[in-house]
Amino acid sequence: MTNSWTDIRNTDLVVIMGGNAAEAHPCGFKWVTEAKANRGAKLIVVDPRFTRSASVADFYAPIRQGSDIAFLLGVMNYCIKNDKVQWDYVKAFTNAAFIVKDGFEYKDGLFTGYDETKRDYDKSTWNYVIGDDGFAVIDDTLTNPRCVWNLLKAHISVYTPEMVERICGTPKEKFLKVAEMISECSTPTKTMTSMYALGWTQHSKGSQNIRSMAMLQLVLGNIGVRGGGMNALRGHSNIQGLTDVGLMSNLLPGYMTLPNEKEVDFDTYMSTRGFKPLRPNQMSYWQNYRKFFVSFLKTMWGAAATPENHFAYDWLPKLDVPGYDVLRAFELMNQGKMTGYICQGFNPLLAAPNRTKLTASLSKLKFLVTMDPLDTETSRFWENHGEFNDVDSSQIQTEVYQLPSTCFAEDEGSLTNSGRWLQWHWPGGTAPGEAKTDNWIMAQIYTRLRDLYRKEGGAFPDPIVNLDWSYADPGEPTAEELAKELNGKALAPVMDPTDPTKVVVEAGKLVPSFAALRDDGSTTSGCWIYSGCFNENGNNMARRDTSDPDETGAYLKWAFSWPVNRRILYNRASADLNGKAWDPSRKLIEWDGQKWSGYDVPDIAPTAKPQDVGPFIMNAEGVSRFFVVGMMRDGPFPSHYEPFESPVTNLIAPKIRGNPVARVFKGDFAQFAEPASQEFPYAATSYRLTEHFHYWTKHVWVNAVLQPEFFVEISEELAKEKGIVKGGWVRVWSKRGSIKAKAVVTKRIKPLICDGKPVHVVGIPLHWGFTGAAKKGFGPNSLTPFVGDANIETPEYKAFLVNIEPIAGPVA
Amino acid sequence: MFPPVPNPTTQPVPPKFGDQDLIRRSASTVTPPAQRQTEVAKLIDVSKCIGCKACQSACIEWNDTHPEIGINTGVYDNPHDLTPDMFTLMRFTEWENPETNNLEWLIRKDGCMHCEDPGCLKACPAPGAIVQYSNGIVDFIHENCIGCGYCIKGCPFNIPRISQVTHTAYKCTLCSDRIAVGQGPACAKACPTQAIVFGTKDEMKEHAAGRITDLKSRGFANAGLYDPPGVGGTHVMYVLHHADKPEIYAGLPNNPRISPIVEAWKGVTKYAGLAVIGFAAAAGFMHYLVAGPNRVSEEDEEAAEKLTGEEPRP
Amino acid sequence: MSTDYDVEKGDSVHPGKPVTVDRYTAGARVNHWITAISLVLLALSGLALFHPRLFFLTGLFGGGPLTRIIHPWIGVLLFFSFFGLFLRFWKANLWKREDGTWLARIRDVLTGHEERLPEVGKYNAGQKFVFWSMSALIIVLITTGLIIWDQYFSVFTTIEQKRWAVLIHAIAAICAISVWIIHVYAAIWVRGTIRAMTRGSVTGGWAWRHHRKWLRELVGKASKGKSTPAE
Amino acid sequence: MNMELSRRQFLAATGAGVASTALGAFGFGEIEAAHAEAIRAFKLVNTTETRNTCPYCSVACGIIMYSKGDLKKGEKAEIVHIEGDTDHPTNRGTLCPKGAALLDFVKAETRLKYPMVRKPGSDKFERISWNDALDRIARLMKDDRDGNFVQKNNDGVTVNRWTTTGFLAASATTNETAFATYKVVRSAGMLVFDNQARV
Repeated sequence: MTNSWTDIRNTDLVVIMGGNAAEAHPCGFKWVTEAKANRGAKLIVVDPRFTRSASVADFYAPIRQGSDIAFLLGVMNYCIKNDKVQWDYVKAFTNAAFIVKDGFEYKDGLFTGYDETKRDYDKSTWNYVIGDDGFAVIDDTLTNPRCVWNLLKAHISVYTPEMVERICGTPKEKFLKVAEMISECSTPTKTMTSMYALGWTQHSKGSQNIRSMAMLQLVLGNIGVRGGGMNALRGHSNIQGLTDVGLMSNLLPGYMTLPNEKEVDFDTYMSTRGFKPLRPNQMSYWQNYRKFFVSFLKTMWGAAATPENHFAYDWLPKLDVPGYDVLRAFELMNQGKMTGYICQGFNPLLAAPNRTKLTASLSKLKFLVTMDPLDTETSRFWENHGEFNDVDSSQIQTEVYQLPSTCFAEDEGSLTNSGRWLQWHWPGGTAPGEAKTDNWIMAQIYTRLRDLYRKEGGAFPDPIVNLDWSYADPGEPTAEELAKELNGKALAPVMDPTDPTKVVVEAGKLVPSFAALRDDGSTTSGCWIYSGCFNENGNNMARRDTSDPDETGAYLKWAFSWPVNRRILYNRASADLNGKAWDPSRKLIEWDGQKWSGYDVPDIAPTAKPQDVGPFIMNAEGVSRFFVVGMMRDGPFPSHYEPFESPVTNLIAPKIRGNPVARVFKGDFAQFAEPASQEFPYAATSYRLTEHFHYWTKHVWVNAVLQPEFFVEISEELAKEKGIVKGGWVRVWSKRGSIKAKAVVTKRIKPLICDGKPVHVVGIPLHWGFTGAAKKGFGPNSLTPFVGDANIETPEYKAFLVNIEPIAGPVA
Repeated sequence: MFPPVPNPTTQPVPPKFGDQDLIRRSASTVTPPAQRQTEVAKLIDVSKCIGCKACQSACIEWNDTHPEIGINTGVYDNPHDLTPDMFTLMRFTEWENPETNNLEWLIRKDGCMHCEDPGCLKACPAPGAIVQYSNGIVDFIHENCIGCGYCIKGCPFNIPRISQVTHTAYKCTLCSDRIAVGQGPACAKACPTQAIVFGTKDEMKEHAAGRITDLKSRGFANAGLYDPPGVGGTHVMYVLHHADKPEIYAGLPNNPRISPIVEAWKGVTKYAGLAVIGFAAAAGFMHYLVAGPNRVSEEDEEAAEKLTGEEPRP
Repeated sequence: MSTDYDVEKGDSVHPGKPVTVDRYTAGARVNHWITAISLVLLALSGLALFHPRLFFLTGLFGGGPLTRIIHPWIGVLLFFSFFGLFLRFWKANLWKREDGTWLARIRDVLTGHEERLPEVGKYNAGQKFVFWSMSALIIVLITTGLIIWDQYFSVFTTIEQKRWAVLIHAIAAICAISVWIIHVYAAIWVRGTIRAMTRGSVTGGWAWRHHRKWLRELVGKASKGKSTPAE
Repeated sequence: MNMELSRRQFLAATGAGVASTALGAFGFGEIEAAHAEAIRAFKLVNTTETRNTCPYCSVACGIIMYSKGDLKKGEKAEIVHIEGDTDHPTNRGTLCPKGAALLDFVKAETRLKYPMVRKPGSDKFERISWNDALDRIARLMKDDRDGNFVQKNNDGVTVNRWTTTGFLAASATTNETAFATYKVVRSAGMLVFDNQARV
């Protein structure tokens, strides 16, 4: 979230699309109802199903899953055509005026440089024209046909209301109503917020779904302001934190990236991370990368990380592929290329796609270790549970360790919520049986491994035996010790750069924030963006002061928000080019002639003159991007692609199937149903129900009572067609698997008319398995395709094809 | 935002109300308290409800009930009905508004309405099994309940349920134990969107008025408050977007009142009945005084003997 | 001879001083008293749940819950035991011509001027009224009773039906109790009656006075029994 | 906020209700007795409060756990009730149907209590001591790492990677646990490393 949950109260229009906040985040959704009640805010819900969010919406429009980009670019097209643009914002705070290199173009659904065999682009033409001064060339008049704005206009002109109706199945008048309501927020005094979740991410073009809305928000001038922003409603309590701390194959903490094997040494690595500003005066904050990187290495290997060995740069593993995400992991297992797998929490057997493949993969492991408070399906993948897990234990040679861990109630530490608040929690209960904290388990595994290497030596022991593990009790580091490591400390006195005689931080003291980090090895910080969470002022994550001047919803003294306790990212953009709030009634920070100040921690150097320095300080441009350089694999602009399994062919580019650069493993392609398949005619989607949380609450008696049994949802029309009765049993099958479920026949799902052809939607909730209190059931992952988003590999759970038929209930 | 329900105290505090505040007690007469307590009420704003069932969850946890795990019958309502272990229930209705042709998903939290004139209490034959406090709370006292099920027949809203285990009647207590220490009901505290709020009945009406204005501004011309006069008003009220047709909300009764049959049974029959019985007895007694016993005479005996062919006595 | 349908099994005359007439067999008496006792218990437990002022009566049954549990079971017992009586007595309780006249002269009945009444069989119209009204009321009571026996039968009827049932049950019970009072009073008022249900026999005089037609039939039967002397 | 005010008035009024009658006909003890019969005793009296946050979604609602026994005093603590923390700016004491049932998560039948091992080909879990389990796991890891660790790639570039054992991080562990985990996993050179961000 760029903003916070409590900030949603400041909005005028909430658009819930690609999510279902009322069901998945009810207590955050409270702030939507507050905005409605107190500001007369409106709520729009766009979803294939009439969800619980829709039940309290002012306007609901149906959409076919997997066609969000067409819808959003359609809205953007509507805004631009009707001059519903916050011009001052667009001109000053975006790269609309930047001139794009000649050669770049978009044709037949592809951008310049596509290589079909590699399923990848040569992105060399996706760039700005760089002038002699080394800065990007811009045209403030936006007249140059090669400026981003004009390219964008041309790119989205195809998404007319008629085209949107044909692709999305959203009736034209409903689409226009939504577009009109949204376009009203282009005035500086009206703000829209976007609340989305896995409904946008779990597609083969998930990242571009989100970019589309982000771009629309820029057109409307809604990024960085109160009641605006792009608000990703993260699914799990600390998935934000685990990502911040970099627990992904290609990440270092704080969104730094792991070297790949082309970055043969420290300097090569840093050379691609210089982030020289693309416009004069811009902060381009990533210029400090080296400080954060070195401080991280010092945290890892302490004294062993020296300038001589480039702070142990070589001890970091180097990637040979973009990433070893969970999908690749199971692919490797399946190829027999993996020996062991350790699951700390998580329940991949139900969470990852194509369950048949998952079981086969796990069965090829030598060993599997699970750590969990609950009895997960993954830890019992080898156990036969009839049709719910039909395996032959004797044929599975995997050695499995099921380790009992404590749960939240027995554990101490901080979680980072969707609004980037790090909140500390305290243990209140005694753990059951011999359950142990994750810290204890990890420490026990590490110390044993380290001691084995000390004793026996072995393959390159250095990074293991030299890891800084100086905790009071090496067998179980405390949460406080680790929190201080994340924050970072000074190993030597840290001097003021402007006055080398002035000590900023005494040696041995915790650093106040990442501003004090240095690249000479004199500081540590496990995760630079968390720096400030636990400094000499104490544990800022444990703060509980609820004061909120003028009820802005900032709560600056409650817990700690990264970075540096900032509550709304890009908040400098809440003020105009002269530093005055776009909307005086929603002032956030303002420029008083000397400095920035207000209700939030300014997201800009406090003394940076508003006319000189752009608000998007993390970008080399200093402004936000309609046209993105480099980062996106599937294009600098979003464009509509169908899901890999789609009930219709791509109307914009009939030859293109799925996302042209999404990674598909050999063999998996054969497992996709044809577009507009006769064999699998129905468009399925998976989702959560409000009564349950993922695969946890089926273990919870009360929630099992509230939603006891696995079901699928279909329209009355489809039920009639297929002779399916409400509450009767059905079989649903895809090209990859088959499941049995009860049928919920509802008016809340209606067939969509896409390009004249009716598309039936089959909804499949995901909460059931074969352990726990609830009735045994299946999950959508028995059906879903093994393909992910082109940029971050989020599996395509929200749009795939199935068939359905009524069946007699299972015996017993 | 409406002031949230405060956190519970862990200190012992004297209850804010108790038996001294009873205004009604089943099958018995009470001397009403000198001063009636401020009437409390729970307001359920159906237009704000997202049907998340947090109220059901909180209710189960607070009241330590243990409903059984059922099955899916093709709808979202679970459990399928109120039970002795489920005092409140989300009832889902998919309603196509004929005026707008829009689908409206009406979700109503069902449960005890805490009527000002409680039919359950009126029907109850067991002294003190059902009580009404001066703050409006209608509560079941299980020690006094005999499990006859008369409350079920008395209730205009079909709320009480008899446990097949304890054979006593159960329903929402409005969390009397929480309110007694200055808390709000568990459901009201939990409700994510504050579709359930709790306070004095006047506060609730005031709050409802604001909500109704907002709803009217959003095109719900018939938005209104459900506080049925037929039962003297209730201490659980609804804000409905279509107050003109409460029945579309999973059969919420339009102008509910205690069934005239129950009124007759617990009214005239009760008194007339005893009168009749008394009269019968009295009549017999009077007759005896007037007519005296009907004795068999000697002549009768002789006649009988003669008939049976015996010689008459000399 | 077709006029003896008034005579029930076991009725017979024993000449002597005084004449005794067997009126009720042991079986009939046991059956009657079972019915009588259950009726009384039902009345007490029923009234306890009917009117708050009488709730204290639940004490007799070990408290409210037990009263609630016992009452319907006694009801079932009563039903079957009364059914037994019905089978024994229904024939003799069929309506006759003289019953009309008897009823028309109810004033003489009440004032004890039986000489002005027609001769009646084993049961007079009053007793027949008690018999038939009880039969009807017990049918009503058992049916409505089952409907409101929630522990076992709640699922079979709607609440509205239960409401009617409970009201009708109450009214029927009141009638039954009233009829029962009449029954008992009559037995007390008409001396020499109670021994019919205790010892099983009445005196000839009692039969002559109150059920002369029945007596004649019995005698007739008896004489038919012995060889008639030639005249 | 005037609502707030009238709310306090209401609480005061109800308080007064008791007072006025309490001082009247009844003695206070009697009230207590009567009350005990009528209204359920407040079940949180004399329990210990602990602040925590809901472990489910990322709204991170504040919760209060009520326990018999106090961990801070080194006692054994049994959690008896959990409800929303009204002081929390985001949830203001409210909870969703999952959060409101957290107690049943803490006390779930299927909470794991002991380390278990499932031997190759076996159809059941067996108890195992922590020591044996951890020693064995460390051994399995080391043997695999020693066997498959890649120090240099074909071009002779130092890559120091280990891709034959993978680690799947959770979604609800603390940031502190996350960092401890990060250190262990990365120092071993593991690359097959992911979390639940995507599902």
